[in-house]
Amino acid sequence: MSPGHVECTSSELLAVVASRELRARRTVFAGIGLPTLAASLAHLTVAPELEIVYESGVCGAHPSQLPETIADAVLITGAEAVLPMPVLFGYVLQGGHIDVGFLGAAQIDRFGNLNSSVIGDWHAPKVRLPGPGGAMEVMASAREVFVVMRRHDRRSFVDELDFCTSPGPHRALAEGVRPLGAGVTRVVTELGILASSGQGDELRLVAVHPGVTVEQAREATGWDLAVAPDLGTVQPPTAAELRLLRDEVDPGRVYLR
Amino acid sequence: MSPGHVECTSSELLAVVASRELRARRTVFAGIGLPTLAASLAHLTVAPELEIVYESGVCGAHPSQLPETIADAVLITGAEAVLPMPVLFGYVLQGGHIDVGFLGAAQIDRFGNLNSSVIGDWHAPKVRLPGPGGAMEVMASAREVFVVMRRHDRRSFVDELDFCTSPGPHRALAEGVRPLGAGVTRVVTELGILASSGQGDELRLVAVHPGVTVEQAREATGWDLAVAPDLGTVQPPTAAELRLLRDEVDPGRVYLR
Amino acid sequence: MPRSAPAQPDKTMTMREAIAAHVHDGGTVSLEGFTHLIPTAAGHEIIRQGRRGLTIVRMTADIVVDQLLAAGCVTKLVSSFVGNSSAGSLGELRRRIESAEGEPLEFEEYSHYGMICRYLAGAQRLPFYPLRSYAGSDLPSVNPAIRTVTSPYADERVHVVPPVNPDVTIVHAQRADRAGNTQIWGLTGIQAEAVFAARRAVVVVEEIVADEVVRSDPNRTVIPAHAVDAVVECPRGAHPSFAQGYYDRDNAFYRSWSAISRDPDRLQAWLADWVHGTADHAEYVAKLGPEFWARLEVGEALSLPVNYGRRL
Amino acid sequence: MPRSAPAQPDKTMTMREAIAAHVHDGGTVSLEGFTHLIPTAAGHEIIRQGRRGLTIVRMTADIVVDQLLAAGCVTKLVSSFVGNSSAGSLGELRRRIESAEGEPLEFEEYSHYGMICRYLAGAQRLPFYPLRSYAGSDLPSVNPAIRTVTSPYADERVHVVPPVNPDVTIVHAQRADRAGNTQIWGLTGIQAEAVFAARRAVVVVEEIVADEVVRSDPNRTVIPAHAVDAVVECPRGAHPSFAQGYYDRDNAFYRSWSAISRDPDRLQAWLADWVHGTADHAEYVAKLGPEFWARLEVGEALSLPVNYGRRL
Repeated sequence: MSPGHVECTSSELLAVVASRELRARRTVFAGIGLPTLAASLAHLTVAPELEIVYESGVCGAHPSQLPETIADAVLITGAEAVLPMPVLFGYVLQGGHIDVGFLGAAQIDRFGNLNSSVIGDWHAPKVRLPGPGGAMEVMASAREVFVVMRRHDRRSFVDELDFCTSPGPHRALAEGVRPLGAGVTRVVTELGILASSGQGDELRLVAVHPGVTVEQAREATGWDLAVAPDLGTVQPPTAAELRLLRDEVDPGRVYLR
Repeated sequence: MSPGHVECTSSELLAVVASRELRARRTVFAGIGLPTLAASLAHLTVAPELEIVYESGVCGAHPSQLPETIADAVLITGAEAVLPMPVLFGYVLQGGHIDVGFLGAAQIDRFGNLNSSVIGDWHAPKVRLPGPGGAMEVMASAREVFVVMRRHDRRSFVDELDFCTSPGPHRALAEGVRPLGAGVTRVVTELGILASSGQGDELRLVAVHPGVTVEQAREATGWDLAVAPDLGTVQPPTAAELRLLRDEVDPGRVYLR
Repeated sequence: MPRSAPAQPDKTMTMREAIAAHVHDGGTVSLEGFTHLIPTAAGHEIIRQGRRGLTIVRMTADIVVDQLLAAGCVTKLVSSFVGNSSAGSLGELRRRIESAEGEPLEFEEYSHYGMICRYLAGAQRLPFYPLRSYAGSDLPSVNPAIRTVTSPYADERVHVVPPVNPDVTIVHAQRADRAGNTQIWGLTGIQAEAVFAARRAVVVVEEIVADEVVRSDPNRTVIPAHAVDAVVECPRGAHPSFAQGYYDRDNAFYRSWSAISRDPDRLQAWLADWVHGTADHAEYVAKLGPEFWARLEVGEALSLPVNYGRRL
Repeated sequence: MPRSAPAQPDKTMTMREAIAAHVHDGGTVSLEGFTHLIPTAAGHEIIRQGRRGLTIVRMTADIVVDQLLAAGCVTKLVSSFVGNSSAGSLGELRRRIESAEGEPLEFEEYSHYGMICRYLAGAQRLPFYPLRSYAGSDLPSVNPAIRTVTSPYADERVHVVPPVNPDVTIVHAQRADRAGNTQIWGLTGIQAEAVFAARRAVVVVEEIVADEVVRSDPNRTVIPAHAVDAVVECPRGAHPSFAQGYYDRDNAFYRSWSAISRDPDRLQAWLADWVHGTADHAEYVAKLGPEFWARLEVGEALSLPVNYGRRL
C-alpha cells in the first residue's frame, strides 16, 4: 500500500482512473453513470475546461441534482444549450467537435470493435440487446473512444464478436472508409487499463491495478492479450480524488454504490 | 365598359387578376410587392385559408404595417412561426408544402423557363442580374408557379433565354428528373393571362384584358404565341376587389403606386 | 394590413377522433419523442381501438412500443434502440424477437443517426441521405436498406439510408394553438423532422393555448400549422415520460416495467387494467390519482423574455 | 453536483483583435445573416485591416460585399444572390463582373438552397449534399462543382453540391455569454450551419450577457460555446441591416447605396469617410449620431416566458 491510499469501491476506482485519462480534453460525449462521474471529476482535477455533451442534445448542463438519465429534466433547466437531434448528431458529433466519447458494450474485441446488438445470431438471437443507439456515431466521429467495463471476463472480452455493431477504424478502413477518430484508445476495467495508440493497432494491456497480475488479465481476456513492454501499475485513487468524487460529484451516492 | 367597372392602376389590375388565380389554395410562397398584395387580397376573397410563407422563414405573419422586405421586422413580431433556413427550404419548400410560388424574372420563354442571372454571356455579361436566390427551388418544388410581369414585351418574353436560371419541368424531364411541381402555370401581364396546364406544354394566351387584341399580345411576345381556342376576356377588377385592396390590404399605398 | 392574416383553421379534435381518422390497420406510424414527450396516450388509444398490422417507426423503442407489441397491434418495428431506457428490458419485445413462439416481428435496425437521417430524407423529399456511420459494421449485412454511394468529388464512398415517409406521425408537445402551430422546449428531439416526413401529422399537447401565446414567441414554434392535420389536447399524455415544465419523469414506473413485462400474464393484466380498463387518458390520469401526480409536480424556472420589437 | 459545471472559458475580445487573429490574407471567409443581423461591422474591420485575396462566401451578397470588393479585399465570391436587396444594384460588383477593366473577380454561383446545402454538408462533414434543384438549369454548365449522384434505391439521379468549410465564419447575433453560447431570435437564417462548417468562428453580438440570462432559456441558444472561438461585443454592428428587438433596418441607406456605388469615386469617398475614417465601429456609430439612431429605435414586444421547471 502506497502512502495516501484509501479504500474505495469498484465504481470509485473506475471513475477515478477514467477521469485521469481525460487530461486537457475539451469535450466529452458521455452517458449517465460512470462516464458522467469520470467527466465531472476530471473537470475538477485534470480538465478544467471539460464540457459534457449528452446524446439528448444538452450542452453545458448545470444540474441541481445528479441526473438519472441523459435526458433528465434537471440537465435541461439552467443548461447553456439544448440542441435539436440533427444538430447534435450531425453538426456536433459527425462534425468532429467531440474529443472523447464514452461507450459501453456487451462485447469488445482486440481492435475495440463493439457489440451492443445481440448475443447469438442476429436473425434468431439468444439475447436481444438494446442495439446501436448512437454508439456507432460516437465510434465513427469522436476523436477517441473510452470504454469503461465493470466486468473484465471472457464473455465480454471476446476473440470474435457475435455481431459488430460499432466498428473501430480497423474495420472501416478495410471497407475503404477512413473515419475521423482513432476508435477505442482506452479500456478501463476492474483489472487495469488496455490502450491502443490509434487507427488499426490492437489493444494492449498498459497497466494493472495494484495486486493484479498480467496472467489474471490475460486469463480474463478472450484473445491473446498483448502486454506493453513498459507495463505500469495504476496509481490507486488518492484521498483528494475520492474526496472530490464523494463530496462534490456524487454526495447523494446515486452512482457510487 | 362593363357595369361596375372602376378605373385602376396597372399594379391594382395585376394584383387583382393574380389574386383570383389563388382560389382555394392553402399555401403560397411570395415575395414582397405584387405577390404579397395578390395573396393578401385572395385571403380576403377567394382563398380564406391561404397562408403566405416568406423566403426568410416567416409563416403566418400578422404584420402591423405593410412589410418593406421579405425579412421586415414587422413580419417577425407576432408571427406564428419563424423557421430556420434549412427547415424552410428543405422541409417546407422541397418537402412539398407549397401550393403556389410567385416568381419574377428578367426573361421568360414559352415553357416558363426563367432567367434571373445575366443578360448576355454568363462569363462576360452585359448585365449581371441578382441571380437565382431561391427561385430555382420554388420552380422545382412548388406545385405551381405564378409569374407576374409588369412589362409584356419582346425583351422579357423571349424565344431563347440568354441563360436558364430556373428551369421548368420540361427542361428537368429532358435530363431525366421529374420535379414535384408543374412549373409556371400562370403568367399575369399588362396585356392578359398566359397559362400552361402542367408539365411540359407551352404557355398559351388564355385571356386578354378588355381592349387588348390578340395581335397586340402576339406582337409583344418573342415567340410564336399560341392562343387558346376559348380565349376569354379578363373581368376587370370589381369595385369590391379594389375597395378591399385599397382600404384593407394597402391603405398606405406602399405598393399601389 | 390588419386583415391580411390567415383565418386560423381549427384542427382540434379528441384523441379518439384523431386516432380513428389518421391511424389505419396496416399503416406506418411514427411515434417520436426522445425520452422527453413520448406520445404514450396516443399509443394507448391505438391499443383501445384495436389497430392491427402496424409498422411502428420509433428511434427509442421503449415502454409504449412494448405495450403496442403486447396488444397485438404491430407486425414490424423500425428502430435504433430497443430497451427500457437504462432501467431494464422490454419483456414483450424480447419474447417476440428471441423466441420462435408467437407472432413473428419484423425488425429493421438502424443507428440513432441512421434513423435521424431517414427522417431528414423524408422531410426533404430526398431519395437518400448520406452519413458517416456504418462502414465496417455488420448492420448493413442484416439491413439491405443501408447502402453506399460514391462521392462525385473524390474517390470516396459514404453510406446512405432511404427516406422514411410514415402514413402518420404522432408527437407530443407542451402546447399548440388550434391550427397546429406547435411549441416545444427542453429536448426537441426529432419531432419536427418526423412530422414533416409524414403524410399526416397528429400533435398531442399538454394544452391548447390562445393564438397570442404562440405568437408572442414565433421562434419557439418547432412545427408550423401547415404541417399539422390534427391537434389533440391531452394533459399528462406523455406519462411515464415527462413534459419539461409540466411534470417530471415517473422513474419508478420505468423501473417496474421490467418485472411487469417479463411475465406475459402480468403484462396483459396491466393492459386490461390501465388501457382497456380506461375509456380515455383522462380516466387513466384520474385512476393514478392526485397524490400520485403530486409526486411528479415541478416548480417554476421561467425563461427571461426577449424583445421582438415593435415599429414605432 | 454543484461544482461539476464547466468553467466558462472567456473568449471575449475586441473586433480588432478578432479580425487580426482569425481573418488572414487569402483565406475563405463566410459572412452570414439573411437580411437580418448582417455582420457589417466585421466587414468594415476587415477593410480597415487591409486584408487581401479573400474568398467571400455569402448567400446574399449585398452592401457589405460591395464594400469589401471596392476596398480591394476580395478575389473570389461564392453566392446565390448578388443584389442590393430589393433596393437596387451593387455598383462595384457589377463593374467587377460586367467589365473587363479592373481586377477580375472569380464568381461561383449557386441557388439559395444550394448554398444552404453546402453549409449543411460542411457542418456535417459530408462529402456532398443532395438537393432537388438544378435539373435543367444552365447553372451546372458554368459551375462544375454542381454534380449528380445516382440513387442506390431507384434509377434516379439527384444533384449534389460539395461542402464548404470556411477558414472562418463571422456572424452577428443579439447576445452571447462570454464563452460563446449565442442566442438569436427573429430570423435565424443559416448562421448555425455556417459556424459549424467553419474551422474558426467569430460571433459578434449586440451585447454580452450574464451566464444566467443565456441559461434561463437554453433552447434559444442557436450556437453552443464549443463551436465558437471569439466573442465580440459590438452594439449596432449589423447596421444598415437590423437586429430584431434592438434596432430597425436603415431602408434609406439601402436605397442610397445604388447611387453611391454607381460612381467609383463616390464609393471610395464613402469608404474613406465611414470606414477608414473611423477607428472602429463605436466611432462609426457616434458619427451617425443619436438623432439618426433614434429613428431606428424599436418598441417593446416581449415574449411570454415558458417554464423549464425545477425539481421539488
